[in-house]
Amino acid sequence: MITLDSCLIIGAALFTLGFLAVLTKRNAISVLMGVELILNAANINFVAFGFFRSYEIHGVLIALFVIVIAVSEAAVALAIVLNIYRNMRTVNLDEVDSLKK
Amino acid sequence: MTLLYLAIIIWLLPLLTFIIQIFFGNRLPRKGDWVVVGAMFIDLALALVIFGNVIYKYNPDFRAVLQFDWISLGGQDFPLGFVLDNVTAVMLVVVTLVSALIFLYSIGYMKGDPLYSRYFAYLSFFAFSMLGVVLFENLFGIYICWELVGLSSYLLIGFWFEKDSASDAGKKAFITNRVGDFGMFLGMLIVFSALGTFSLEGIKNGVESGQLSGTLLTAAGILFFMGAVGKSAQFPLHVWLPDAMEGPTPVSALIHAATMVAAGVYLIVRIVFMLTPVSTVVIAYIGGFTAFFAATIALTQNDIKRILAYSTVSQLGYMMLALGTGSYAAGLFHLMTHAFFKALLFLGSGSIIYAMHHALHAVNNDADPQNINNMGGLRRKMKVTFWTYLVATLAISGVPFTSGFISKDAILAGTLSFAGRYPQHFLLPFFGFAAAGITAFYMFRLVFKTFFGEFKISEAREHIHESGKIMTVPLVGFAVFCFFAFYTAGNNSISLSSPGEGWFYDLIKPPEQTAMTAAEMPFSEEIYEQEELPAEPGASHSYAIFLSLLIVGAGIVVSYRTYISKTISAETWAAMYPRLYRGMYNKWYIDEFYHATVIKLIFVWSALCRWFDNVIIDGIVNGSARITVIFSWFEGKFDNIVIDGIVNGIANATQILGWFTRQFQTGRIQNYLVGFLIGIFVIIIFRMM
Amino acid sequence: MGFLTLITFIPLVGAAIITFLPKGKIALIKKVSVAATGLTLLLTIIMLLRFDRTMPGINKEGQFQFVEHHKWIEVFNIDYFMGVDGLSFPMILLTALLCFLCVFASWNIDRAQKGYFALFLLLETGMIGTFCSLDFFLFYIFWEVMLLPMYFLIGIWGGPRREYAAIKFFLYTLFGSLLMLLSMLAFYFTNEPHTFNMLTIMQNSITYTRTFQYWVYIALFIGFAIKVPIFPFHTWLPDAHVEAPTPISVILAAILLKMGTYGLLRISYPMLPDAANYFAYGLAILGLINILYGAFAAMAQTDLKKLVAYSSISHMGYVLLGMSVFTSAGINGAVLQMFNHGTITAMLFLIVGVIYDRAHHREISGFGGLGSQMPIYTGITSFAFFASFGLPGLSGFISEAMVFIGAFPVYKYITVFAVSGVIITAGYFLWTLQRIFLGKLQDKYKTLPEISGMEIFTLAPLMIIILFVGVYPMPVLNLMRASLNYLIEVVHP
Amino acid sequence: MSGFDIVFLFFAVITIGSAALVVFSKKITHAAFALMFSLFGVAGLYVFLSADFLAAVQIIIYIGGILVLLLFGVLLTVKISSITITTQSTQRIWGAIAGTGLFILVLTIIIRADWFIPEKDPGDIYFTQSRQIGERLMTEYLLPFEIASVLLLAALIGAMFMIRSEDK
Repeated sequence: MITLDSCLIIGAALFTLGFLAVLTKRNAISVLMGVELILNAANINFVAFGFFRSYEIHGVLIALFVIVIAVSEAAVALAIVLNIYRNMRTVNLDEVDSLKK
Repeated sequence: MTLLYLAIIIWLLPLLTFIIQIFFGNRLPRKGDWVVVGAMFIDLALALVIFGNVIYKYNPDFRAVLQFDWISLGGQDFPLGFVLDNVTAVMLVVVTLVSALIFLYSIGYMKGDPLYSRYFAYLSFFAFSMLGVVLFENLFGIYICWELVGLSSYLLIGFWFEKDSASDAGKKAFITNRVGDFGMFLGMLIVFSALGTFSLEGIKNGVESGQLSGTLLTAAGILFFMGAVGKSAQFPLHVWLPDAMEGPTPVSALIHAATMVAAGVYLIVRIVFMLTPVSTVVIAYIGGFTAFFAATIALTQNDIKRILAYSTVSQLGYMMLALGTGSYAAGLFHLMTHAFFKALLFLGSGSIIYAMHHALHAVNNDADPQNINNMGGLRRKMKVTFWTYLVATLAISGVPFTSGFISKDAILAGTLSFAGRYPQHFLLPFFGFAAAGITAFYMFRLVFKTFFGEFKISEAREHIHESGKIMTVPLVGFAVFCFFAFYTAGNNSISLSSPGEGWFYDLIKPPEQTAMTAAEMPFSEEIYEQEELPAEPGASHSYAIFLSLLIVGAGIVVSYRTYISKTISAETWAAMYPRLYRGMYNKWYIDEFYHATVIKLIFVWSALCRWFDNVIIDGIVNGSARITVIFSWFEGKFDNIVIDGIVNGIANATQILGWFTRQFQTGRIQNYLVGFLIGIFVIIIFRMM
Repeated sequence: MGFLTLITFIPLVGAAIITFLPKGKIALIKKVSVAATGLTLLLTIIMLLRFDRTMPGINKEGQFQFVEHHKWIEVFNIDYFMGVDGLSFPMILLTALLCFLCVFASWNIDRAQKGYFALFLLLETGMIGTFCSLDFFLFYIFWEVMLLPMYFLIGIWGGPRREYAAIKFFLYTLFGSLLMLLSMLAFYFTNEPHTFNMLTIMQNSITYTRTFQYWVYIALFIGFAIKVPIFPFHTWLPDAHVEAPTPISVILAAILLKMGTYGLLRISYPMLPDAANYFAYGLAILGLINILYGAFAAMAQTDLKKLVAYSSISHMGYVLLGMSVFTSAGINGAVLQMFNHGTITAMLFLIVGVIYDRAHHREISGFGGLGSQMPIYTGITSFAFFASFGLPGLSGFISEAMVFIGAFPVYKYITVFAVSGVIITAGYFLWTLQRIFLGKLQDKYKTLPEISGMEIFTLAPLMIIILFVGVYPMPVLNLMRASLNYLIEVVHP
Repeated sequence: MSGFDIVFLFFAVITIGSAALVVFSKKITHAAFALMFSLFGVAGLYVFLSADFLAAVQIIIYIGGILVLLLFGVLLTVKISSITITTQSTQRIWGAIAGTGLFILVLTIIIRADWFIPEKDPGDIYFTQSRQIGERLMTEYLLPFEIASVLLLAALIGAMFMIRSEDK
């Protein structure tokens, strides 16, 4: 049961769900949650490949760095969201469309 | 060899004083004149040591050469070299002696001038470059110093640069000299391209071996002579020398009478081995003509220095005449004697001008202190000046027992024997003798008008004084050298009239005239005989003495009768031949001729060049720019109507399309992401199919 | 990092530092400029001490010195390839020295100093880089780098007609660059494998057809002729010189003009030897025209700076004449004349700047009698004028004489006419000297201050060089003669 | 199906189910808690993949750090007036299509690909991971490690800079 394929499928499902969240959520924070999901999906893949394909622990290490990046990403992104909120009194992304103009 | 090193020290000492003077002159006590004069006397002493050695050796073939590398290009090399032979030794003494005495004289003459120290700096520089001309064994080296001599002449002529006439004269001198140097440089180019060397020794070998011959050799000789024509103020480049009298009088004496102008003669002496028959004849004719021509001008001039200037030109013509007719030693000999008596004449004039200037200044009379018509009766006031002046006048006129007599006589004898062998050149002795007579006449005219009779500006008479010791001592010094005995002393005898047995002729031997013997004399083949050509005054000598004495005596007598006893009226003669008189007085309009032709042409041509640049070339450049502008205007019209029509149509279409596509631009990243994904799917599906 | 990279890019670093300095700190900006140019000069002098005078260079990589050869853009076979030989090194020396002096001559620039010095240093990088590069592409880049700062330096800090002059300069030289670019590409595609390496292009020179050589030579020649400038492409020069600020005129005349002849010797000659021989006679005639035309036009000028500019045209004619004959004396004389003209004309322009700073005009006829007011300045000016018209004992004479000596056996009549140019040159310089310094002093100039210590400081090194080379030119000739003699072997065997 | 498998399946279900809740729940607080479970599930999966250290890190950083951060974000940005903190969805249809398509695509790739799996000798890798990770971080991965630290620092400063109050 614990095979590479099953791990990859779990990762794929997680990725798709994360992507869906990014695509469909209006709230910026929900989008961020989606991004976290995507990153976790990637991590699962790293660790799974590392586990099944070699004796080494490179996968684990890379996953660690991904976590680090996720942390900084979350911090910066939240700061941005707070800034947006302060300027526009909203965190709904469809109201934040200054790119259009 | 030691002597040669000594000579190089002589050469470099003035350079050292020049550097000291130009940088520290004003800070030294007495503005540093003692440095320069002292150094020059040391030079004189050293030169005398060399000369004594040469006399002691008494060897006509004495020659020491020092060669050293200067420029080396790997293939072509340009070494330089110094030479010390009898000619050099004599020239060294002449130059240093004249220089030393004139430097000394300058202390008095230039006293109180605001640029006193710079004057001595220039004098040192002149001495340095002149000695360089004498010492270099190499045409390139000679050329360098040749031009530097011209530079110092330029600087000293224009010394009182606030006077426009002085700065004009300086410029004229330099540029006229440059014209001559142009010829000389071309001569050097010919020689170098044929022989690959500038060394006189090398050229001599080359000419002897026939590597350079024929027309090219003749051309080279004439071109070198062109350089000499410029420097020695021969016709037609003589115009600068009379103007050069704008410089201080000691400068005129030193540079424009005694030494620098003689450099041309010296150059011809140095390259005499490469003269072909044609070039010697050219030299002889130009020299002879100049001697005669300048003398005629001197006849009518009133400026004391200008008379002397034309007389210098005339005497230099003699020297050239001598060289051209093969009297090699006589030419050089006359150079030496002339240096002394002409320097003396100038210094005497300087003394007169100095006295006149102060006298006129004292009574606030602005008459020209140099005009001989304003003078007269000075012999009582200025005894030393008068007697020394008289000695010099006798010498230049060629009165027996003076140095001028023996040297001029040798030249005239040479021309006579030359004409004896080539009767078609009868004009040469004619020029020589005629010039001798005229010279005697105008020199005595000068003396009579200045020293005899009554002083013309009576109120200033009381203020005329003899010059100070520092000026009269050099006069006496030079006067001593106007006596024949210095020159004719031989190994064990002193000849009264002929220099032929003196040390000079013993030591200074003409070279075997290789070019003359190697080439054909093109225009007189039947008369030309090889062994006769080294023409020295021989049988015609006594004949020449007689004739010249006659002519000179006549000149003096006529002069006496015109200006003292007044039995001949100069004015009547002038009125009888007005054209002749005006021609002489206006120097035969040579200057005017140059102004109207050469100089005018250059200015017109340069204005034309400028016009061409500004109008034609810039016109093309700017015109092409303008055409572009006009073209672009038309293009603009075309654009507005035709192209813009199309463009606007396209723009409208684009606008509609843009409105359509803008609907997809929501500004929401999420929409974009969806679009992006769908795009990916489409691509993948396409790839799969 | 090698010497060449250092001397090329130290000025650039200086320029970068200056751009980060605040605008007001003018003293600091000047200090940085002095440091950058001074360091470059110092390194160049160290190079001079280590320079091997026997290595010819020209078309053999092993014979170049201080070589740096790295791959740069491999796809197009472009290398970062620098090296010097006897042809380029004297020019680098000259550039480093003059840039150093010109920083001091720029002391009185009164507006936008920051931009001025930054551009000036950028210009130096361009110039040194051009002389160092042995890769055609690199050469071209530096060539263009040089062009742009020049445009701004004339166009912003120039005189009243600066825009006109700057645009004229820019268009002329851009046109030249375009032709050069075309020729460069022609070489690139003719060689198999495609290469920009100059030495390879030279070594393959026998494989080019004659027609190819002639056409490329003409294209390159026009490009370089504009820089020299050769009649009739010369009219940008007087305008640019007159309008440019003094130090820029100096750089323009002393170094940029040399780029043209340097380009001919470095690129056209060894790459296209057949064409070089074929067109040599024409080059000699153009040289003669330059000499006489420049001299005559100079005589007619009323603006002192324009006169000096035309004298440059005339003097570059000697270089062309010397280059056109493939004799040792001729070509050595030509390159020596490049060096000497660099120093002499720099002096002349600095001198013009001195008087312009004081009197605020340059009309020759407006002066007179300055000799009694400014004796030191008069002495220095006379020195420079004498050097310029070829007085023996000063450097100009040596190179002119060598050019004539080299040219005479080959082109007799041309040389004879060229020598006569020396008379005209002496004429107009002496005339100018007379009109400015001699005669009576006008009252309005009675307060003109004497030349200052700083100005003498910029002139004195040049005077020493001119005098030294004039008396003993071997130290400079030693640098170049091995290369140039070998160049003759390559081009005219 | 062994006990291991059952536990594994359990964690997988928790992970994916909670993730689905994150996506589909209306209330953002619910979504946040669902995310917590999902991340917890991932940590469990890590254990199965013998990445025990990583599992611990996952729980500490993600659940203890990031999630708390997100919750703070939620609380700071909601309007006080709206008590029900909702999170609505947009473009559901397109999103659904795209999502499904993506999933199918990835799934196809996973299944179609022939993953090479070498013979495995599960000897020493299970119990010495922490030590190995420490050693690797100080040797082989030193540079990325340092870069990561710089990145963290930069993110920290950047975040603080961005949210600082403009008034002061």
